[in-house]
Amino acid sequence: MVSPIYIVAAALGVGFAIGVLGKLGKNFSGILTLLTLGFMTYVSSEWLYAFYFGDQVSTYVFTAGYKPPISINLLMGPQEAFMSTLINVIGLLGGIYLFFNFGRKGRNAFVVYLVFIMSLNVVIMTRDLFNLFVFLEISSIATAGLILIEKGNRAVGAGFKYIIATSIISSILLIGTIFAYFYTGSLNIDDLVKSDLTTTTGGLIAVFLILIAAILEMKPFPANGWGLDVYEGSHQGFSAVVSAATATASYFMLYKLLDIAGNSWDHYIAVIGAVTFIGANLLGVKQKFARRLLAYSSIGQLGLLMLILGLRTYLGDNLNYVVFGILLTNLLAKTGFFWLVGIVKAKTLKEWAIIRRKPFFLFLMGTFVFALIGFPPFPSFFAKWTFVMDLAANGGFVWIAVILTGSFLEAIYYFRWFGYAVKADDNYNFSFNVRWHKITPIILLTALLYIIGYLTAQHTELGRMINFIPLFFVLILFALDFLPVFIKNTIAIIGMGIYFYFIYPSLSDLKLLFEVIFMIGGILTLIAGYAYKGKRSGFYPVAILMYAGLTGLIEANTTLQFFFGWELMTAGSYFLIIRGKRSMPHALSYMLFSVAGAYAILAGISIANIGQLTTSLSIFNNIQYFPQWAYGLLLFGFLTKTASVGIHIWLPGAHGEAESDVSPMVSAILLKAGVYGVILALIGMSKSQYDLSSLTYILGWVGALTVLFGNISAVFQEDAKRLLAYSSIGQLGYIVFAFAIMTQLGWLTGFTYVINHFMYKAVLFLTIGAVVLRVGTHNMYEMGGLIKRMPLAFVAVLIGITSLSGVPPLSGFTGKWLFYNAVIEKGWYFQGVIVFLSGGVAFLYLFRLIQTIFLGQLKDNHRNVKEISIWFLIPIYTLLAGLMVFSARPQWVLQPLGDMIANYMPQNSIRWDGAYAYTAIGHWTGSGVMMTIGSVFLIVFLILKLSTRKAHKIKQFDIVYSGERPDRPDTTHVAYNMYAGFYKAVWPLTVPLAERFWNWMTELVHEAAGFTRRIYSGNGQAYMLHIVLYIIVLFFITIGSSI
Amino acid sequence: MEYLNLGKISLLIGFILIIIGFWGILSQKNIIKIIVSFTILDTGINILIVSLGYIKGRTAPIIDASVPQLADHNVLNSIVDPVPQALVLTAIVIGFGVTALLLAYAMKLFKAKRTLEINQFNDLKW
Amino acid sequence: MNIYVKLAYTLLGFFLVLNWGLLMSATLRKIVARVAGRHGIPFYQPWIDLLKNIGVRTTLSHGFMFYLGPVFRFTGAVGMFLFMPALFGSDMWSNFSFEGDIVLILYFQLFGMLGMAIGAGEGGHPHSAIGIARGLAQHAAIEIPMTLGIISLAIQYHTLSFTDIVAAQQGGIANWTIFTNPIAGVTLLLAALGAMGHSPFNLVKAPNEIPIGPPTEYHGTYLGVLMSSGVVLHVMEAALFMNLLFGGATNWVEFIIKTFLINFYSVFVGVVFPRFKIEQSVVWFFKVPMALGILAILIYSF
Amino acid sequence: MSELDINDKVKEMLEKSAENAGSKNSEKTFVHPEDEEREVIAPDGSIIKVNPIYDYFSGKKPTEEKPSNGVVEKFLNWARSESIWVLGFGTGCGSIEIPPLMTPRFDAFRFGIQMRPTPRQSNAFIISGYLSVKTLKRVIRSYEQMPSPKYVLALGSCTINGGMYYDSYSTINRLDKYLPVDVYIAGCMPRPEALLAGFMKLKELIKEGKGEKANEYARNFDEYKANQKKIIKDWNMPDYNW
Repeated sequence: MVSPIYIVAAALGVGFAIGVLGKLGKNFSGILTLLTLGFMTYVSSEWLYAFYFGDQVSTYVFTAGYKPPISINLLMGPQEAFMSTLINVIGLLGGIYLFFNFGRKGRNAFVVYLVFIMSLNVVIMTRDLFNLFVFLEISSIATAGLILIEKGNRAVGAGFKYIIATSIISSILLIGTIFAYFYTGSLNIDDLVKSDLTTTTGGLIAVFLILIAAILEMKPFPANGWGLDVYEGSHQGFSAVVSAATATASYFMLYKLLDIAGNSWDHYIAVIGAVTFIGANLLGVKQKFARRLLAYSSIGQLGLLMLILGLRTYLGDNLNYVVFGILLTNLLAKTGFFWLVGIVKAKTLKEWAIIRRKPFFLFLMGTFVFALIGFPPFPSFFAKWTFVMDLAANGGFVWIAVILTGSFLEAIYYFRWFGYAVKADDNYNFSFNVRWHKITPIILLTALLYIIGYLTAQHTELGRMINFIPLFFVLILFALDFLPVFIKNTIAIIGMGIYFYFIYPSLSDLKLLFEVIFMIGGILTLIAGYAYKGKRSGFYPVAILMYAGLTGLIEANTTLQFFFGWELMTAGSYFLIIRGKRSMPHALSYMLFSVAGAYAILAGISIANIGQLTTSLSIFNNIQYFPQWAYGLLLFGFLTKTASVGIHIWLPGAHGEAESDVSPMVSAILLKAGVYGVILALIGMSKSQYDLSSLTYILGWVGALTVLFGNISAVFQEDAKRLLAYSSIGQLGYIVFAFAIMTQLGWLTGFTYVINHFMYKAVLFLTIGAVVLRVGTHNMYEMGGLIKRMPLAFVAVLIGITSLSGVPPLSGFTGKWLFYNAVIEKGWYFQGVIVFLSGGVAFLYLFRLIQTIFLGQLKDNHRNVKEISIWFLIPIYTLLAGLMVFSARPQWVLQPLGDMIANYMPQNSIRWDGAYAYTAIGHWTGSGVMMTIGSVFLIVFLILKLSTRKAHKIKQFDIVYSGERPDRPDTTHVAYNMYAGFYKAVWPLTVPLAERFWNWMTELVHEAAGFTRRIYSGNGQAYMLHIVLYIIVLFFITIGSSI
Repeated sequence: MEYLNLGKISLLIGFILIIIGFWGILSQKNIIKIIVSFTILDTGINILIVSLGYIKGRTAPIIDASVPQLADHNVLNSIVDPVPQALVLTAIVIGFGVTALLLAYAMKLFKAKRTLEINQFNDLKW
Repeated sequence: MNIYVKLAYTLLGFFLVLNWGLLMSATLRKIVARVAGRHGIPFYQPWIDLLKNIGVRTTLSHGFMFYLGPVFRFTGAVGMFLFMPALFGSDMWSNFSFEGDIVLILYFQLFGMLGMAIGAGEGGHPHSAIGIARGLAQHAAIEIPMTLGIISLAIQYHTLSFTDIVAAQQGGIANWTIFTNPIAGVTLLLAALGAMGHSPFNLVKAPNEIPIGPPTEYHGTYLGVLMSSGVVLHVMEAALFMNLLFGGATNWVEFIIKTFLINFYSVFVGVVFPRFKIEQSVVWFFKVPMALGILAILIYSF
Repeated sequence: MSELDINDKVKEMLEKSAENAGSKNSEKTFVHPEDEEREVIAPDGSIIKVNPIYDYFSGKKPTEEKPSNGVVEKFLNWARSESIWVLGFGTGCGSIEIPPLMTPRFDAFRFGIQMRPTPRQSNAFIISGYLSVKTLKRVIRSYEQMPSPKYVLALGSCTINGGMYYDSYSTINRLDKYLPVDVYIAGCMPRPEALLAGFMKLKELIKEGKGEKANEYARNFDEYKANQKKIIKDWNMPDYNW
């Protein structure tokens, strides 16, 4: 074991040596510095290794041959080893990244950098208060020096503000230190902890001054203008180190010093952290510049760390795990991000569109964004999970709200930024170059993120249960992204097929049903992918990522697995959606609603988790505390995915603008994930000992209104895919409503709709998508008469809409018939009437779909379009075959389903007698009706065909037109604003209240951020004033009353 | 007036200087004046440190002829607390370093915009 | 009963209904003529028209769906007949009503409508599309009182089966739904006005405005098929309300009288009121019929 | 029709005016900008040439549609004669005489005469009085769109010899140069009673099996078409409107 004192010794020694040996040149100095940093890393990591894999115990290192309080001592414990390893690793990588930047400034820059890293190490390890002050000042001075490696006025201004602010903070620490010494006679932290400093007034003030200094070092909102400026103004390579290493050191300093005050300060720290976390992230929302945005985010993360520290009593033993996850993710991802900013020299967020010129950089950025927001498989995901679970278990609900709100605000700006990077117009004439010494550290960090994420999961028992195989498959597909689409598609399909084959035997009932929808549906929609040419870069990994998440949902046995799958699915679908041409804003709103929904689910699970002995999904069935809240939050979370009214505004754009084969994926398949969640929650509610009927009642109304507004909005769409998207909203409303009925019939209806919607919406979206590919427009009024060009597509749409509309004999009617029975049995008449009325409204948009696209007048420019691609026709007709079987023999599916539902809903209200179904009030036979109608239809058709066999085939303008001839197909085709009359009657129902509300909310957040951030006037003096006022205010809040 | 011994007077002076320093930092627009205010603050803190270590009637913790040598070489009862004295030396050094850095920054700032008004350096804001 | 005998009776019943429908349409048009002070068409005019249409020599085809339009329409009409028991208490005339209940009929009405809409759509005539757009919008509005009324009936009788509903109304006029559940009855009768498609709700065809709307392009045999399905539909729509509200029919005479009176009622209203615009028509259903329908359910849900 | 009845002088003038209309202006035939050939870009980027006059229409020539045999045809003819569906198209001043036909006073419904709003469902066409060249184009299109068998009733003197508009630059003088006419109802204007009489005459003709003018039109199609095109300058339709 190398004593940690050698970290200090080596750094100082080499620093002096460089000064002496300076003539040997800059590169020599640089390499020597890197070697020293490597040595420092080695020392600290050796200790870390010993702590975690050996049985090393914490060790004090004494200096000058005396014991404290006479001399200074350092402590090397597991935490110190961890922190200093982090600092040294970042220091080393930062040294590599900044090698030439330092070089340009001369060898002294290396010395300063070395001293900087060393001083942070000492801040971590020292147990002496004054020594802490000294090395804090050294690190400040070094920082101020290193800021100047960036050229320009901005860096100088930032440096000045920084040095004066930190000097004042250090002064306060010094005053506190001396008072502490005055009252206890020792400068050793351990002695101070043992002493009863807080019992005297003077001691209280001393503690206050020490802690306030430590808090101010954490850059609390709003007294942190100087910190922001440093992050923004200094060189990005160095900002990264400040953000990662200094922040780590500051956090640990606060952690150490907090012991002096005992637990009395926890609450204040938590509140300060919360204010900082939310405040910084709120202001970040309004930010347009990449560097400053990262600055806000860094400060937000510091706030989160303070929050965690303040809530340590809630966390108990898990504190280190949570801190580890959050800190590590932030450190790796934020550092990488800062360095990325340094490479991609784009100032505003919109200019970041240039990053996609090098797709690998986009991948890096995506990794960082998702890691920072806390998506799996990154460490922050597991940390956040544990954090929230522990908070809920100890009743910290307000804190959960705070954390999730702050994280949500963070998600807003990060995903907006990422959206710009992926989709904003790239018409900038500047580019960026990559040099190996800059990119290597970033790649290392990214790899570390993934590896540590995996290890973090393996660290806990729950995490070990997660199935990472699909995720590895995703990574493999990422690696194979250079292959042409045909091979990748085949690999993806085979992969999914094999996976399904192996997983099939282990599933039954509900899980099997949804797995079939997810996997078989996935394979079918992937087949359509063969229609694409070229590489289709980046499509397959993200598509499989979504399916990995979906199957993860099904396989989940524990709540963590479930949430893991949910988040993977969200991430994958986000990438799929953002691939669409004009998808940027829609993908953002999708993501934000998804994140909000996921947080609601997280909160719901955390409440459900209270007082449970197990972590399996069955806790949903037995929620013991606040069941209304738990189920309410869970349902809300799931309903964001099913796009219920009010939170549906993301769907039309997201589905409408997505690629042709992505729309069915995200509509027919992905939405079912939300349904699956709703079902799980409802199963739980049915088994709950509490009376939750008010919740299902509300859910029923939500479903009914969703149907109404979804369908009515669909009627007035001009964009075919948006029409289908609104139709999906309506259909999901049916499903939610049916499940909310909570009877056997209701659930049977719900499942019928699930199966139906999967099939016909996949058919419709695939067909319309394929048509769009052929005709090159989404606008229905630009199409028309395509039945002549693509009859097979027409037949598919015809069967699809007939089925969707619920006209007998196709399977849509199965759902309608069950619906009537279920509604009347339950007694939800008014909701039922709304739902049935909407069924009538559905006809309008369905007719519009088929009329304006396939019937009417063929447009001139579509005269030569071909039938839709065979690769689309295969899945379409496979699904149609399924639809027809389900229509002709509904009992094959419904009977087993009814038996399955009987497990959850005991009352047996449907009786099957062969093909005949009987309920208490009605009867019906799918096969009989199909046969009767079929034969009548056939007979009439043959007769008519026979009698008109000599018919003349005529063309599109051979119509009676009041004696005139039509001028153009465009002016003869009834399509645009087709339901103008109906609009005049129902316009009050089409007012987009939800959109207005969310726009208003967005405006509110932005205005609030825009107003608040004016405190950062840029004037250094104002920042000083903030610090002083902050101290004064905090003084009165914390100890003012006790003096 | 017997409370107003040397220790307390210097303590008071230290606080007054600290407050003057803060006042200067917050009110002066000129960067040089701010730096001067900072040194005043620094000085105040140093005086504070020393005065807290002061014990009436004892001498400086420098063991030379002026210190009465007691038995067993025990000088502890005749000198003031040595720790603050040691601290203040370090503090002065650090204060010196910071001041030097601040002045260097002042120079750079002046070169950048030919002015020393602190409110001119607000390129980074919001 | 043997399925072939059943089939034979069903065919016979359909033939009866078809002829009764033709006669009824002539009679009703004669009544309208008398209201206007005219003599009116001869009572056999519909048969002649039908014959003439079949005798038209030129047949045109806009495409495959153009054929299927009338086929859908006719199948829809036949289905309406098949799935509703023609006469109560008679095994022979109960048709195929064992295959489904009111819900089947409610949605099967749309079968013909949808097929007709698509067939007319392929004709490519703008007026067809306009007519259909109106028709669908109006249908969506009619759905409100219709559904409210039927749910009220379903609550009242605890069944959705025609046979059971009619059975419950046997034993005298006082047992008819229109008297036992007058509010739902009135609601359904108001919905019937829309469903029958006479003035003021005839904006789908609106002869002088959008030359008879959807069937603009249909001629000859197509038109013959459409006409026959139209008259059957008229009878069966009336039969639907007869079964729901007026105690059904136990013999053909009763059937004929009741369906005639129900049709007469809607024609009577039509003669008095001019045509609505689409937005007026839709909004009209949102007002009194909806209020009555809600009342009809409220009465039974408490 | 009886050409001999026509006054020589009138005949001369007619020829003169037809000559004027035919020779002088035929050189500069007017093509509406909407009807000029244009190019559109297909979704795949190729260019499609569109000829607005011919591309949208079937344009096939009409063929004779033979009556059925014997008794069936007689039966059908009886049905046709009892069910005359008139195209509601007011082509001239005489249209004002048609509405009274449907009123209580005359009530043509009694005779199975009904108005239909679309040519596809009509089998009788009343040319009500003078026929301007502009209207003629529409009349031809509507006539051709009616399914056969179809009948034309020409109302008033204007359809016979131009009547009081015999020298008008904008009206035609002899309808049967352009369309085969089944029944002329003379007068200026004929009263509804005359119209009813005309209908009765038409019924007789149909019953006798003489209502085959549609086939005559198909037989002499080229001749009719040449006449039509001669007088209609902005011919922007296919030769036959199905």
